[in-house]
Amino acid sequence: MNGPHDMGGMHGFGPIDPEPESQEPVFHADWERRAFALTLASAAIGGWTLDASRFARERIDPADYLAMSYYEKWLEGMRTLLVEHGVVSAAELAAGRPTEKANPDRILRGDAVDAAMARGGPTEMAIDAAPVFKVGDRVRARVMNPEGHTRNPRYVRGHVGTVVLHHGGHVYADANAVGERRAEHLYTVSFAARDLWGERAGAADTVRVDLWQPYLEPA
Amino acid sequence: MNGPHDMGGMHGFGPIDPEPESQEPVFHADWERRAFALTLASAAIGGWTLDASRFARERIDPADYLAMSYYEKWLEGMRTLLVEHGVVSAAELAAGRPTEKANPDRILRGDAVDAAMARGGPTEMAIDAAPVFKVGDRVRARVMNPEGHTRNPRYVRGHVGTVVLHHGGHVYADANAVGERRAEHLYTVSFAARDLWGERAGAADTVRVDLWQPYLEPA
Amino acid sequence: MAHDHHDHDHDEPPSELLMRVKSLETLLVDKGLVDPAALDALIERYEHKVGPRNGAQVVAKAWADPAYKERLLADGSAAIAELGHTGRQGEHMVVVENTPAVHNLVVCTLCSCYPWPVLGLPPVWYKSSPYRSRAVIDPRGVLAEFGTAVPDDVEVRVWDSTSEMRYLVLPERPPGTDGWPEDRLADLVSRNSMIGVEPAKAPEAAS
Amino acid sequence: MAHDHHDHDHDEPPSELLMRVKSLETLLVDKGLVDPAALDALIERYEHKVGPRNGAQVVAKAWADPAYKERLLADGSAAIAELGHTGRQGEHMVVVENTPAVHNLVVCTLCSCYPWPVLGLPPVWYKSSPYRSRAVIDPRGVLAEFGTAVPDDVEVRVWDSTSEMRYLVLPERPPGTDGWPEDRLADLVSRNSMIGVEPAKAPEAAS
Repeated sequence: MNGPHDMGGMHGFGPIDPEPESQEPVFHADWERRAFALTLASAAIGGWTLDASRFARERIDPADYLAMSYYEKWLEGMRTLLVEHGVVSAAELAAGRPTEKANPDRILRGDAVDAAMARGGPTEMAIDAAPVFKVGDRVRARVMNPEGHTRNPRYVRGHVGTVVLHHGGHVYADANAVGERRAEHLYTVSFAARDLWGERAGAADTVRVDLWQPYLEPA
Repeated sequence: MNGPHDMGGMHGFGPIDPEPESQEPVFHADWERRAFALTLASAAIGGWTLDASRFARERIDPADYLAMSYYEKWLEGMRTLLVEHGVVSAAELAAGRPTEKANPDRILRGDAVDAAMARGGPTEMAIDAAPVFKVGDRVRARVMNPEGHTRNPRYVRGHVGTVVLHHGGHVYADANAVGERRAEHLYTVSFAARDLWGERAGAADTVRVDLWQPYLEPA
Repeated sequence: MAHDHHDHDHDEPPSELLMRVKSLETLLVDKGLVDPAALDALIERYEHKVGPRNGAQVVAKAWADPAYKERLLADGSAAIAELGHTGRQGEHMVVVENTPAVHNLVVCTLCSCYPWPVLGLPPVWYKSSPYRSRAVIDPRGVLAEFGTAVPDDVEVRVWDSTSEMRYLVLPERPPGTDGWPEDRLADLVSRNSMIGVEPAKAPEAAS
Repeated sequence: MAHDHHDHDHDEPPSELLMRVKSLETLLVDKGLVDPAALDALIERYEHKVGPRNGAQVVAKAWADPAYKERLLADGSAAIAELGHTGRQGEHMVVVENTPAVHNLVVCTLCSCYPWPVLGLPPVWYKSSPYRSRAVIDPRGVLAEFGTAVPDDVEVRVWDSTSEMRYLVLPERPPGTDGWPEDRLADLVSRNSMIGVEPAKAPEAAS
């Protein structure tokens, strides 16, 4: 979707104003710790994919999205997913109390956390179809504006770049967001900054973007 | 600037949910009446152009821009302009009281309102240079991402359309926003909806956008 | 955490906004920059004098008078000025005609440009993020929200008001209105039909 | 009306957020969906065990051991796994090398993807709208904010993490560090240098 999250190239957000690296804590408040851990633990129930989580956050009202801090977006996305997937009811969410116990197939136990996190969830996936593109090919990012989740950002659509890496088959984000786990060839495409942004960009500069094959057409 | 105001093609704002035409008042609260009238009256002092007003609103923090109602944006833009142009001081604005009387060259008097509004401010302007394009030409909207005011919306940049109207010379918005009143040829360009948005758009549909000559290149 | 960000339903108390506006008004009046009578005259003009009845008069005349319609489509500003509707936010008017082959729809994606002399000030929905964002990418979805269905083979032609040109839709004349006088025809011309989100009213629907 | 919308300085009182999170935590634990011990273990892991020291170890080893560097650039995931840094948000690692001709910078414009196993959780600025919006259109302006100037003829190469590939910058080895052991080299490798916003520290700047 063309949501507020697709912010590459936007102006007007002001300076970055980083905290000094040596002084920045991992979490800035206890609620951030809890929101972070709850998001990972509830995702482990297996009700939704990482792309579904992203899509839930992207659907936050745009004004709210831009006003919220990072873990607020996580919290809001989690609340959306819990109800949409029937894990908890809207009434339970409002009350903060269960009306009945759940009986999930699996939950993340404390003693399994380190192993589960160290294992992760690889997205590389066997794919039968041969790749359409190879390193060195000129490709155009397709002009597409799906209302669902996509990882083809607006700022590259319609622009031509060069394939610089081919990563093999990877779980395709657009389908994975709605629970369809299938592979598409994944490439890194290098765009000249001036092609993307015009003549004020650095002459030598490039932007590299990971794009699945359905996002691309021959240039 | 690529600000939150450039919202053509965005998803996620929800339904339009119009009030029935027969029931909608011109103003929904008294503060709206006052904000509207104050904006027009203070613009009449002559300190800034309409494009400068637009640019002041575009610079509102993006989260605030999306959360504010229309006349709130007007009010906020007016406050910015009054201070930036030295018409009032920041201290006066905060206090709501003048520290000294102004002596403006002109102000809008009550008995001059109807004539001034009926006269308006035409932007058509003589231009010596011959137009580069003519009706029927294929043109591409330039890939440009100025940080200043522009009326070349992101959703047409890089796309090819056909010139359907030539309006002659008109005050060029990008320059007018910073107080430079000069003419450029103005065209209306028709884009096929599918070229802009992809194959899900209506096959017969088009979007027509007014674009000044500096926004265009031959296609 | 579902804030409501509807443009006409902001969560800041209106009384605070009123105080902020009044504070600014007091400052500008006391400083000698603004004539309070001008504020009253501006509000009076745009709340009560200038509105979509002007545009309806233009449309009705174009329906009734082929020569006027020809002038209107050739030079909108001049033909509308014949009826006395001129000025701010309508200095450069283009009238676009709906036909069996083309349905016109007007938007301003970048702010909320609107032809004041013929339509008055824009409705809240015209200024809203949903309309500004969707009119260009999903015009048929927008039209459906207004109950308007346009056949697939009819061109939906969206006009994005990115310059000071202002667009007024000349809707199709409803059938069953042969011989009607202009003032009766004008009652069929809704504001929404001149933005392009609805057709003109059918004779039986007119008040 | 200048709200402050900094990501770490939201105007909603933190106590309200804490109550909202605690309410959700209570619900999920009481319903039998979440093991409270898992929450503690997750927080412990990412607050104290996994962080940019991991990445610094990788970089230092690459500086000190040419064969390792070769493996690292050829297959980032496998070479990093040799040091035990694997898993969530780092399943597919690509290490990109800064050279006199190329300066790499990593961003995720669409959310805030970041290589957790080697860098831990991302800093606030990396997740902020200013960084996400500007890194691709104005990378040199971003770098300048961090005090980093890159000559015009050096390619600034921005990596936008739009898939599950995760990018780690291998900064240039600072001069004056010949013969240093890996643990001493690692002290020169800041988190920011592995995102690409700063060079590695000079020897005299290391603690």
